[in-house]
Amino acid sequence: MTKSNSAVMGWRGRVFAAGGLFFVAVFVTFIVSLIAADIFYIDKEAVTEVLTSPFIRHALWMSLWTSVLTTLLSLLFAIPMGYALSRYDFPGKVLVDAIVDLPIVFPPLVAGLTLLVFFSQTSPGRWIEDSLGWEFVFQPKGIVLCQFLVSASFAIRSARTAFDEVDRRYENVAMTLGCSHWGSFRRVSLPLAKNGIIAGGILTWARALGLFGPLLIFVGSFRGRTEVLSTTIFLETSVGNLEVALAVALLLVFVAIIALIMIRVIGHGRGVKL
Amino acid sequence: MTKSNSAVMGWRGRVFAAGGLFFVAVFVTFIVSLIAADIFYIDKEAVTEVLTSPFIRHALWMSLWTSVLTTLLSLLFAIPMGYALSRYDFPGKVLVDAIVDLPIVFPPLVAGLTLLVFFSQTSPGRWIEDSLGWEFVFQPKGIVLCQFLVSASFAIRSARTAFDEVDRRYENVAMTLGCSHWGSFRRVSLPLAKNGIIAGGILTWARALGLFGPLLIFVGSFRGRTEVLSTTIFLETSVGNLEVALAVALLLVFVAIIALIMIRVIGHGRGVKL
Amino acid sequence: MIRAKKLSYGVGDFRLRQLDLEVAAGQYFVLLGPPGSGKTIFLECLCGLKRASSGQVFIDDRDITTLEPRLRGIGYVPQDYALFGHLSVRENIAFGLRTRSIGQKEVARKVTETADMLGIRHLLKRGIAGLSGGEKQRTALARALTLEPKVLLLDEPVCALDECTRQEVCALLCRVHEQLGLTTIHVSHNLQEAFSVADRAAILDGGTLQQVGALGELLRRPGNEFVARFMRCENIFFGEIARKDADGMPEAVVDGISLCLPDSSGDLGDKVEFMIRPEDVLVVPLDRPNGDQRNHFSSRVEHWRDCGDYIRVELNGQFKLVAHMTHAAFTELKADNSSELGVILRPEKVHVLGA
Amino acid sequence: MIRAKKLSYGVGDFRLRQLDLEVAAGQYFVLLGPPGSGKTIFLECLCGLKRASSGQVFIDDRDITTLEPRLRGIGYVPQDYALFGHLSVRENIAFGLRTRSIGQKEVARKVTETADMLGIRHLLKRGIAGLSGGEKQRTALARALTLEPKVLLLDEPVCALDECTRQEVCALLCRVHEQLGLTTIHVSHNLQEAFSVADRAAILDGGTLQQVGALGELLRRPGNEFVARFMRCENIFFGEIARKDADGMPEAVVDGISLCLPDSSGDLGDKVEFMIRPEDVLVVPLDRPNGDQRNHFSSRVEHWRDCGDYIRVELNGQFKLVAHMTHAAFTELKADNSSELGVILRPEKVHVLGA
Repeated sequence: MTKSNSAVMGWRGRVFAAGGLFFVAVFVTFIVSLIAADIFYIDKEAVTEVLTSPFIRHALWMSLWTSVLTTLLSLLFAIPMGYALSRYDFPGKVLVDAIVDLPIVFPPLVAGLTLLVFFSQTSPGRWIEDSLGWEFVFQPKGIVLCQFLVSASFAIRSARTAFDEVDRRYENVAMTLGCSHWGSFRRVSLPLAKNGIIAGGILTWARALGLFGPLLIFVGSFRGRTEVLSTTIFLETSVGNLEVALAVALLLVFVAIIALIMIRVIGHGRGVKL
Repeated sequence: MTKSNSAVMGWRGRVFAAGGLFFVAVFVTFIVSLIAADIFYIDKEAVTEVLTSPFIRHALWMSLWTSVLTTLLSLLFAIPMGYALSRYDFPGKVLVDAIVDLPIVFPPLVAGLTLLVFFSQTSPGRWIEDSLGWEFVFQPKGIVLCQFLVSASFAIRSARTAFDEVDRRYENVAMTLGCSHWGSFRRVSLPLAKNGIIAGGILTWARALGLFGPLLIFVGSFRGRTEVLSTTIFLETSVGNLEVALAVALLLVFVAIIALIMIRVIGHGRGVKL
Repeated sequence: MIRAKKLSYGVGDFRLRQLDLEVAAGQYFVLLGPPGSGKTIFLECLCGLKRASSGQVFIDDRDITTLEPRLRGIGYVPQDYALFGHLSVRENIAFGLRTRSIGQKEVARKVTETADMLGIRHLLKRGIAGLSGGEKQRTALARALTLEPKVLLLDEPVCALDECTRQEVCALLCRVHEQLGLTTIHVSHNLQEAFSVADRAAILDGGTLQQVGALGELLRRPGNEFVARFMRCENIFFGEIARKDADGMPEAVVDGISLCLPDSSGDLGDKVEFMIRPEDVLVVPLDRPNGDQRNHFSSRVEHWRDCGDYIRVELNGQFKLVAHMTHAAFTELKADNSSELGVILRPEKVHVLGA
Repeated sequence: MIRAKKLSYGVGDFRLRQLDLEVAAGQYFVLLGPPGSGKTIFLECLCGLKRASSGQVFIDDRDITTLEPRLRGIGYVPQDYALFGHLSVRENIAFGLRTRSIGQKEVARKVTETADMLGIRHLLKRGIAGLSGGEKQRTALARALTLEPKVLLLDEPVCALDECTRQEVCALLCRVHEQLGLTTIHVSHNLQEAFSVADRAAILDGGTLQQVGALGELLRRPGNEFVARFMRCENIFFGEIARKDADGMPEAVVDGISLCLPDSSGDLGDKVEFMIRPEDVLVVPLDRPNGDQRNHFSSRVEHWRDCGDYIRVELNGQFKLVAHMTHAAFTELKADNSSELGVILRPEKVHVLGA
């Protein structure tokens, strides 16, 4: 698809094009000025405080390992699920498809509440917590569960789209060339879908890292225990430490921008895609 | 693209297919059991309380008008921006593209904090609040601004994808048939991209409706003033009123499911798409 | 040898209906049919990529109906080649060999050998993205051939190529076939292409085989109207056998005109449908005497057009006719639009459809 | 009349280079060229959908280079028709009329009139989705024709259709052209298609016009090797004019063999490239005496193939030749593979490229 509109244009065409670009300019100015405000407002002391505070260092560490674990777990589900949803027809598939999409449109806060209700109020949930001894509520493990529930769907949808874009013919040919189903998956479909799956993983990671609302409800905001970076921002803001909160926020923004660039590079400039 | 894998399969192929479907089953069970837990735990009294409480009725009303306003505002930006990004090349377009994507990977909480910093700590922000008299911080207006910042990108990206999928040839033909640029946009591209734009609008609406973290920071959680449904869930949970919180949450879930179904119907079963 | 026996398959509204087809060992066979006639589905059933709903597939008399595609020993080149974009040309060609336990050296030797045969040795290190259509086609062919399949299935192998490359690749396919003697089924919707590679062909339409036979037979003795039209015969007539002449030759009446038909075209009163190839229509000067006066009519040139290899003349007298003539013959006639000419349809060149 | 004057356009690596082309009023013109030769870009430049980087476009001597597409009065049918999926057939056809201030009744009248001409009146209420390829093509044509354009540009109008529909649509295009007398440019990469609709044509390759002229001229008097090969001539030779014979006719030496060339082919010592059409190669029995002994060689049949309209014979004697013969002539020769035959290349049928 050619992008450059190169038709011969009268002045009315130019005005029309300018109108579209005007909105682009307004929106971009809006975003850029907000980021600029953040950057101007930040001060060195707060950054130093952030970097030296043991609580915040702990929160950073918590944020990192939970989000990475969530991403790996999501990919573990996303790859087989994406492939199965892309390739197989089974009864009730439309419903399954919708259920996979649900967490994307779901209010994240409700996801946290739902987990809380499940583990604290229902018998299977209590059985898992008490008899199996897998405690999630107000525990670091709960962070991963919460992040997984909210963000795994992004990985699954990306993987599904990536596999959809690999034409069945490739697998068919691989099969006539001596591959089993598994072989054609491993040697053809997976390598061809790889970039889309990785981009989905990065999106999942960015969401997991920035999650806040449901964590507040499901695991609480206990300093040094279930505190991740987003919790830190909330805690510092609520006691009026805007400078410190902002310093932490910029860390997250930085990570988000890195994630964005990686998605673009991997997707050959295609940007976020579900 | 054919979906049914109908090749002749040995037992190993069957095992492979079963493996993929196993993960699907686990994930679906996970989501379904959580929703089931919610449904079983809810009780009538709480629902009655929710429906009669003036605070919650007010929150519902706030949620509805803010999210609808945000959606309309987002579409106002999304249609010209999506068209401009899809059709025109201009210097720095890659950067603009990335900036539009930023709020999607951005931690929402940080968006709230950024707005707070901008309006309370920087001179242009204070000028808007004081001199222009447009108060956003801790005000209902702020809810719309916050929702717009976090969710407009979804509408913009959907619109852009929708316009990308309308081949330029349609516009070209329309122009040889006597249409100006504006005419070909209004009479051809817009109608053809309509469904994608509407699906993007619904996604934006669902996100705006479920937003919580950034609102907590930017407009606070004042009962009856800046309270939306997600704030209600937080407030009720924090005082231990799990039943009431859950009743409100189910309202949101119900809305989310409706949104999901509408996206699927409009997109001819394609599901969420950016 | 590959054989389909009462092979059926259904998807959506479309059905393959009990196809019976046998391609002898070492034969180059063309499967013709308009788009949507089920040619690709039939190939996919043969190589096991679609499970036939009933019927069987045999290779060399071995029933392979329930065998997985990877065990069938069929080389398959799909329509768009489906080259693996994440692998180089060399790795694409070696792909099949690597699924077997074959040593590195042996793999390298076989890849080079196949690449040499197809003239793509210089491409081995390249990626797929930059290849031209013809190079892609050769790579896909090499990938299928390295495994030394018993049968080769080609789905529209030259459809995506421009005319010049198309001729080149057709010639290559012929050469490879002569060299390896592989049983080959070549799917195509293009008649010219079929003539340039094969001797035997089948015509498929709406999931049903219309006719199987030598190309010349399909051309001159089509079994039904669809085949006749597919082979680009425009002179098709409907009539009824009204009488037999002195020699017992049947005569059909079409729009009130009597036409002599070849022997054994049917009995009195039979409805018949018959055709004559445009190149078999004899166009003569109006005044030319003719010893054998059967089927000699007068006619007028409605339109003529130089088609390169021949002149196409549309004639309209008692009925519409299209004739193909050589330039020499046409020049000799000194005809132009509206010229009055004689037309002779020699009975032995007339073919009754389905007879 | 539409005229391009030194029209240039560049996109990526590709360049249209100073194209000069004039299509006379009421002419049906075919623009031929392999895929990627710039045919579509040229059309888009003509109708203003691409802004030419230099050069001008005229319609009836009016310079329209800077005019917006909507004001040019050019009807354009793109390759995939680009029918508006959100509108019915009727609304598609009426689309252009609705951009003008024309009354409802007048619009309805014109739509019906155009639909009648193209035989799609029964489709007017249908949506686009269910139409067949031929119906889509007709709808797109009707949409362009309702505005009564001065020039009609058709980009590969029958490329997406199967062979039968293709013939039908070509016939329709001829009929419409006869009826309306519209100046038409028809872009195609298919020679057969060109022969079935037009008399004049141009050949484009790599953004440069190779030759413009009557189709018969392109066929028999190609200007360069590319044109000759595009017109499917395989008998192309390279040689040098070594001497002139008794009558002053030049003789070229190719691989040590002397060949008589037509008059005025060049001077002694000139390098020449020449060709003879396969249908002009005279194949005779080996022992047949020939009064005019010039360019009479002996040859052997390497391969022959029935191509329906003619027999294609590959000959190899002192040099390789391809001859096309009628069935009758071939039967008379009683030749088969490896038969020894005589070949006559009559000097007046030999064409020196670029002469």
